[in-house]
Amino acid sequence: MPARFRLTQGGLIDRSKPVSFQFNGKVYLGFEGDTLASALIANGVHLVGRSFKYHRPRGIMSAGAEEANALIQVGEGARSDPNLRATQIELVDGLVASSQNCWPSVEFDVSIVNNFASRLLPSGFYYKTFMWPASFWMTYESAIRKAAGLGKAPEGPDPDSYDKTFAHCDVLVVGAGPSGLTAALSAGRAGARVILAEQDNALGGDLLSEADAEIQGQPALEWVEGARAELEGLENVRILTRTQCYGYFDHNFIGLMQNLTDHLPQNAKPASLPRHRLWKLRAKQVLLATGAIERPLVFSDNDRPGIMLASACRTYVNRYGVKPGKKAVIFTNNDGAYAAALDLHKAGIHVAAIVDLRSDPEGPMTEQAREAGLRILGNHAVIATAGDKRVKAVLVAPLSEDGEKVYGGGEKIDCDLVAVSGGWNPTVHLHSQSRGKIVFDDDYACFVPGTPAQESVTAGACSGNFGLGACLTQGHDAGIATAAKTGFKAKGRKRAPPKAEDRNFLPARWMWLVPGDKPLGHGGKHFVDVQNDVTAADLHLALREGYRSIEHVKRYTTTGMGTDQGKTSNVNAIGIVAGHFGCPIPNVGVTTFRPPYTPVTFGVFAGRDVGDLLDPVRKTPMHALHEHAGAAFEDVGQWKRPWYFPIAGEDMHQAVNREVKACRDSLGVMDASTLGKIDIQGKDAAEFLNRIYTNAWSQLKVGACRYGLMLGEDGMVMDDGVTSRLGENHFLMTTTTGNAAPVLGHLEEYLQTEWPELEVYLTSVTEQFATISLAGPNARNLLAELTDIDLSAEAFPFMTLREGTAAGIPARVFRISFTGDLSYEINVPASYGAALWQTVMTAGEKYGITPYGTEAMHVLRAEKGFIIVGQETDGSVTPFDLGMDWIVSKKKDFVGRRSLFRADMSKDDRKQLVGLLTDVPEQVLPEGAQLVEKVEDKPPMKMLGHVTSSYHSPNVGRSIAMALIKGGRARMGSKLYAPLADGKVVTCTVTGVVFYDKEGERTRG
Amino acid sequence: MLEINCPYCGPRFETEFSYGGEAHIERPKDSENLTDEQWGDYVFMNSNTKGVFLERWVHTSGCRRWFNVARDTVSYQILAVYETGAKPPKLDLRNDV
Amino acid sequence: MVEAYLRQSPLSQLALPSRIAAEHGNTGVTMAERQFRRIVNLRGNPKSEEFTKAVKSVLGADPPLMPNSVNTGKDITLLWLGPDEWWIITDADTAPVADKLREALAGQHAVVTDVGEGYTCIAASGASAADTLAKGCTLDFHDSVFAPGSCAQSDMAKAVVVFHRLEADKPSFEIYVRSSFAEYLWRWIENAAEEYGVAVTQ
Amino acid sequence: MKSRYSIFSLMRNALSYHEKWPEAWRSPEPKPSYDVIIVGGGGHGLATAYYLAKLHGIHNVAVIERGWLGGGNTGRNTTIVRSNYLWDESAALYEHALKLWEGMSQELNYNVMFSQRGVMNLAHNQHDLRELSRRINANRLNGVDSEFLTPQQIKDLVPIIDLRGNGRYPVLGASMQRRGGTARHDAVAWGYARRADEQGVDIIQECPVHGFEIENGKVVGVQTAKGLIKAKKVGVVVAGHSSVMAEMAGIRLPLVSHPLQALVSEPVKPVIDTVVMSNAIHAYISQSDKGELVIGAGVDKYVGYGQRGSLPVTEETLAAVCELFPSLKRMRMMRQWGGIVDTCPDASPIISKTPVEGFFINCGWGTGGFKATPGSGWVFADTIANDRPHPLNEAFSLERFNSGYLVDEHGAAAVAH
Repeated sequence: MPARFRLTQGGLIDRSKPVSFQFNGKVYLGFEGDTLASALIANGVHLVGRSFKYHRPRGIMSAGAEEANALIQVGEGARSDPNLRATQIELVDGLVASSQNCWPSVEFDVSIVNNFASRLLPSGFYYKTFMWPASFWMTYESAIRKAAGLGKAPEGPDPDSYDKTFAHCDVLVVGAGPSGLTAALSAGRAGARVILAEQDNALGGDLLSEADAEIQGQPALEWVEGARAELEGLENVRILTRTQCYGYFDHNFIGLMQNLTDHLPQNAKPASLPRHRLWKLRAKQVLLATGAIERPLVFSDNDRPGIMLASACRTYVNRYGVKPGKKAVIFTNNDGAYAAALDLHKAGIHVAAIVDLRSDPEGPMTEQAREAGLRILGNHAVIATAGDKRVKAVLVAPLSEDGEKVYGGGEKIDCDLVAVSGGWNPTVHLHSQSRGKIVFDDDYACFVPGTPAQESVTAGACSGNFGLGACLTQGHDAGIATAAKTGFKAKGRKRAPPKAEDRNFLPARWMWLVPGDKPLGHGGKHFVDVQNDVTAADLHLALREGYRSIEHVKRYTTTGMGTDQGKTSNVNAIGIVAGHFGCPIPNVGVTTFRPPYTPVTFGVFAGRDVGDLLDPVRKTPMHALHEHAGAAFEDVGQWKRPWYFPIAGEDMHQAVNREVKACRDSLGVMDASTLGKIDIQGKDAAEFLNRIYTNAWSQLKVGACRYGLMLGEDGMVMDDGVTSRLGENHFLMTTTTGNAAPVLGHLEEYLQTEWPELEVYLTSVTEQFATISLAGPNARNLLAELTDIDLSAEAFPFMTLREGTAAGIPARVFRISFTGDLSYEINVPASYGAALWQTVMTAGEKYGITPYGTEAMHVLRAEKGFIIVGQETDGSVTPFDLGMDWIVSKKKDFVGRRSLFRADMSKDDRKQLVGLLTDVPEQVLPEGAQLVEKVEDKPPMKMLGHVTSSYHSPNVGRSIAMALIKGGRARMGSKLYAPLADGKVVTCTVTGVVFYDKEGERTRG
Repeated sequence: MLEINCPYCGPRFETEFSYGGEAHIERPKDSENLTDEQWGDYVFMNSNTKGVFLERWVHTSGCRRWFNVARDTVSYQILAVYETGAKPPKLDLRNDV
Repeated sequence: MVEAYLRQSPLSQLALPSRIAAEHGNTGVTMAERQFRRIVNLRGNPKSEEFTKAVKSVLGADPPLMPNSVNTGKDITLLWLGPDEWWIITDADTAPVADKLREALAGQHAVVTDVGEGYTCIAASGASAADTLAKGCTLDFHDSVFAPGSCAQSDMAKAVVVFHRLEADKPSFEIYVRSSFAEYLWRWIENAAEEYGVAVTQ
Repeated sequence: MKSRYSIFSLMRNALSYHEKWPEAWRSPEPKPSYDVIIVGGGGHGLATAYYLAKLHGIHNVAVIERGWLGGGNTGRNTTIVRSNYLWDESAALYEHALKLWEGMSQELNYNVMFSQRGVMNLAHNQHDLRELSRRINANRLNGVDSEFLTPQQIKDLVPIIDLRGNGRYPVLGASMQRRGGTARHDAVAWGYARRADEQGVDIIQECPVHGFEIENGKVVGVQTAKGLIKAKKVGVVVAGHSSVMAEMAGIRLPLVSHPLQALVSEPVKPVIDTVVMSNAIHAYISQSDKGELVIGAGVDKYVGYGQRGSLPVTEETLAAVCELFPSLKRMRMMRQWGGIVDTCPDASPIISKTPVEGFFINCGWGTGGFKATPGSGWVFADTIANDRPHPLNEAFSLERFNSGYLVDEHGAAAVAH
């Protein structure tokens, strides 16, 4: 059986498709085409929520995106959505919805006490109290936090997926109302690439709420249907419904959120279809046809359930075929609301009275209402309303001349519906976001778009053009104009825009604050922002206390800061402030419109860039083999590098010790493919390196390698690595893994912008080669079996390279070492990396070849006192601080050189790199431990520096560490102390940084 | 999301580019003879203009070329794009603050 | 001696061949890896006739001078990458081409570098190929803007890539990506194509 | 002193329908001259004026604001307060600020809602952990509370966090400063304004500055929309526009102004009680008392004076948030905005005398200005009053960019090897 308040006929709902849903635990029936709001109204449910602060009963005030009251929690558990607007929730079978911010129930909410205590809770009350005793704030606060908030956040990871896409078009039309449709049609016909975005699930805009509008002599919706059909026929036009254009950014870049599955029952959602899609759109031209939003009147106790916008009443009757009430009072200041009165009347709803602020109501609709015999009370105001969970009656009284006060006790009129209209506000949000100015229109008493700041135009009600005929024409012309701007001239004979009757809601009497029977704030609440419970009295209080700027008023009272961002309250607030100052509205100014127009899901911004797609995982050609070998991996930038290779039952410490010893005793092998490689060619290549590196390169022989240090212009160490001379004009630079891209960028920058005269070309060849590093006394023996290169110390000395084959693969072999042992780095074409690795592993078995990871490499290089950029350096360290004066050429300029000779660079209290040996050899200093000369019994203590690297070294047979210490080199042999978090203090002695094979025979041998 | 007209590849989105800060700051040839102040000015100081600003960009994800852009740092409107080393085009360089 | 069959492509771990469906009805996107493309990176000054002549003499095709354009010669494709940078792509061994070029360009400020080992190529085609790529790339893939037979360097998701749109009856793109990003990018594109239906092909 | 705020004054005023509340501050016309003019009516400027009067007996002070009080970064930041900085100089300055925060509501008799819910910095890899340990130890020995949290301890404090980070950004640990937290940003400006006004300070809003009067190397006045106002000393503290103001006095600064983006979700019941920061994936999140999730994003890379952020930054930040808190994917962004931050090459502020006598500058706070508000005002007032830097801000001189003694708070770049 149909719901009690469903009209027997009419509306755009599909009465053949009943939909069952739950609200606050009760099961109800609606129809396909309903919103949650219309279905609730059809079932006589008007109390749907509680307000933010006073927990006053709240109903449904609108039928669209502007809804500030009816915020609903939809769904359960991980698929629960808070704060959805009942007016925009498409009814879907099995929908589970509930009221928010009330306990134990929306019918009986204990926090209603806030309402009775409201005298104590004016705007900003919390700034004035909760300060004693100081320590109690956190206690007060936790109570406040529990009381605040509206809905509940979902519980558990969101199972749904989200999508985003870039898009491009010639003309974006926002809004598919009358002007949007004619705009899309004329731009589309001209051949421009058009995207038409509509937040609703259907095209037509306000026409969907009109009972008897006509276009071209036919019913408006039939015309809309024709328009839709034609647009869908144009392959250059794309229609996006359920798509909210939420943000207008620089350079005509637009953000839109499309809802793809929320309107489908859970079991009918295609698995492969994302829930929401973010459109990141670049439009050559933007055509805003976003319409207008009706403005409520601010009168005493104007927040009760059953008090709604007049236009919303029309929507519920005409579009959804429901009765918003049985007995209605219309309260208006303009002619437009009479249309609502007539529609309600036609729908069989008793219109008890039309209370009109205008002294002698007139206008086309007013006349029709008179003819219909409706009771019109001119120069009257609603001065109070009654009813707790639903409005029961209103008190009306005549107004004084100036409209400042009312006469007499007033007449009580029973009703369960109050349809309110205070005029219309064009939806200028997007225009304003695009930095277009907005100006105040005195006739319509609203803000309208001024000159656009970007390639955009506005049309229809959005531009302050309220007549249907005018909207159609303006859209039609704007469509032609914008298409032409993008190079698409209208073809064939000029078409006339569709014709329709032209009327707007004038005449009107503008009144921002309707007087009550008591002085403002003395009982009765004139709500401006119904969601945040901000009243006109609150605004006056803010102004009285000196918060004069409209931004101060907004922030102090929180008006317009709810989930609706003031769509129905901001202009009223501005009007009331202007009234208080007695100044024109433009002098008050407007608060900024910020994105989003309506709230946008977090998930849609992430799209598919979550989980393992959040960030690329870069893998070397040998990665799969390392995984197979059970390697533990470390993230280095985006790369996964083997950290260590544990064998059965080993912990990290044991594995690393084993790897480190193997490299000294026999043979270790590591995947060094991630090191950056830059191919440098051209006749000025050597000179280029001279300017980039701190040391000199001209004399380097072909076939030789050299270690280089690179500084930023601020003199701080930026990167290091070995560069080899492959030919007279040909070098191969290696960089650290993390800095490969930044270094290439650095080189290109100087080459192109500072030294264009140098004939040099740079090419990244990082991934052209797989690099396998052999380290240990048996490195030569193994490699000898695999290569045709003469490996004898004489033929192939340390710091040189040779070309030949390895395991039959063309290879470039470098005799360089980061471990301080006999070592070769073999570069082969990347696709052969895995094969070579396997060959090496097999051939190396006899030497107990041991793959080692980054951790072992760290220990090995630390034994030798080699630095790691980013560990021994942190952007504040110079070569001198590292004791690497030997690598800084005195003879030439290079990037960063001058900075090394600034006043503070030579100070001897700078932090210098030193070695540390703990007094207890087994004790390993924690990396990051801070060192002091004197341990105080409690902080603060004067720190000298920190431990940059620290390991147990099985080869040295004790712990070793490096540290940056103020004046460190002058402290050799002296004792330092590391007071740790657990209270223990580690004592250590300052030493040099080389702990193993100080003469370096092993490397050269 | 700005649209920048790479002089070599054509109009592309901001995310393909990297920013290089103020343009036309030449690296001193004779840094030897500069005072700490002069050198510090070169390395750190910046006119950070509000209004039309001449700045450097590089098409990182494209042709990897550096070039210069004249951009209003308030409206973000791009007034001109020109090659590295070229003189800035004639523009009204008043900082309309 | 390590045999050529031991070569591994960056996507070998995805075992794509095993996923090739004999019959992939009306899928919006088909994907494949084009393994082991030979790529030579060429740098030089196109304003120098000496340079362009030398290139033409070796490749039988001019280096394309129009931004984002492609020239083709016998078994050879040249992509414009920048005002002084091109890619020479072949399926044959590049060594000869590269060496011939080096020879022909000797003495000029021009550079020839093998880079093919550092990349692989992902082919994506089908009615929804453009919509799929648009999800991860800011370029406008509309025929009127990114016409068949043109190329562009850009970002795809979080990888830097080179797009080459082939001359073909249905939208067909080849996407060159650095080897280490290949697995990530393949999975990204496949995931993006899911709603249109996606299949692996030869 | 003017009427004191308290629960009793609230009740008293309730009886008179709150019609008797006095102005929180006057809106006077400027006098012809002042001992000190502070340019910039944000938290830092108002605090400076307050401390000049309160601690240094200089009451003939004007604060000149181009727009409305707190309209710049004071009202646009994500309100995080902490002092766990790496270098001794920074730690000392921010810790001084934190101590002032701890008594601010009472000092100002204005509830700034300073809430010490703790600030957490996450570590996602070995390098992060190393840096974390270095920082925690440095903080500890500097007397700044700081401790290491294990993943389990993090989970206990923030149950909705996903420690696995899907393997890409696992949460390996965190540093925690329990005394850190959040505050109500507007209230800070309003509270200082009210007290400064009470001390005789003139607060002049809607009064843009057009230039400075400088006679033989010494500042003597400020040219404003309301005419020339004489001044013995001028302190400029106008985050975002510092370079523009300094240029009017012929001073060059090492600053780059970037739009810094922030956003809030719709309000929901409490789900996250601590401040969680992850530098690795550029996301800072906390929940306001109103229930909104307050999220700090990154800066746009280019110079920008538009108070708006770009979409790519929003995408990156919210992807990171969804990664760390998968249950928040269905939450919705309600409002986003940008503030203009002027950043220094070493990510540390400049609180300094300048080559122009009597002209002082306080800028370069980058993304860290709000937390420093009271400390910044305190040392700036001291510096202006005594014509020399206080020991706490000696290291933050303009001179350091010549001599090279930077206080580099960027910390190490990503580890290389």
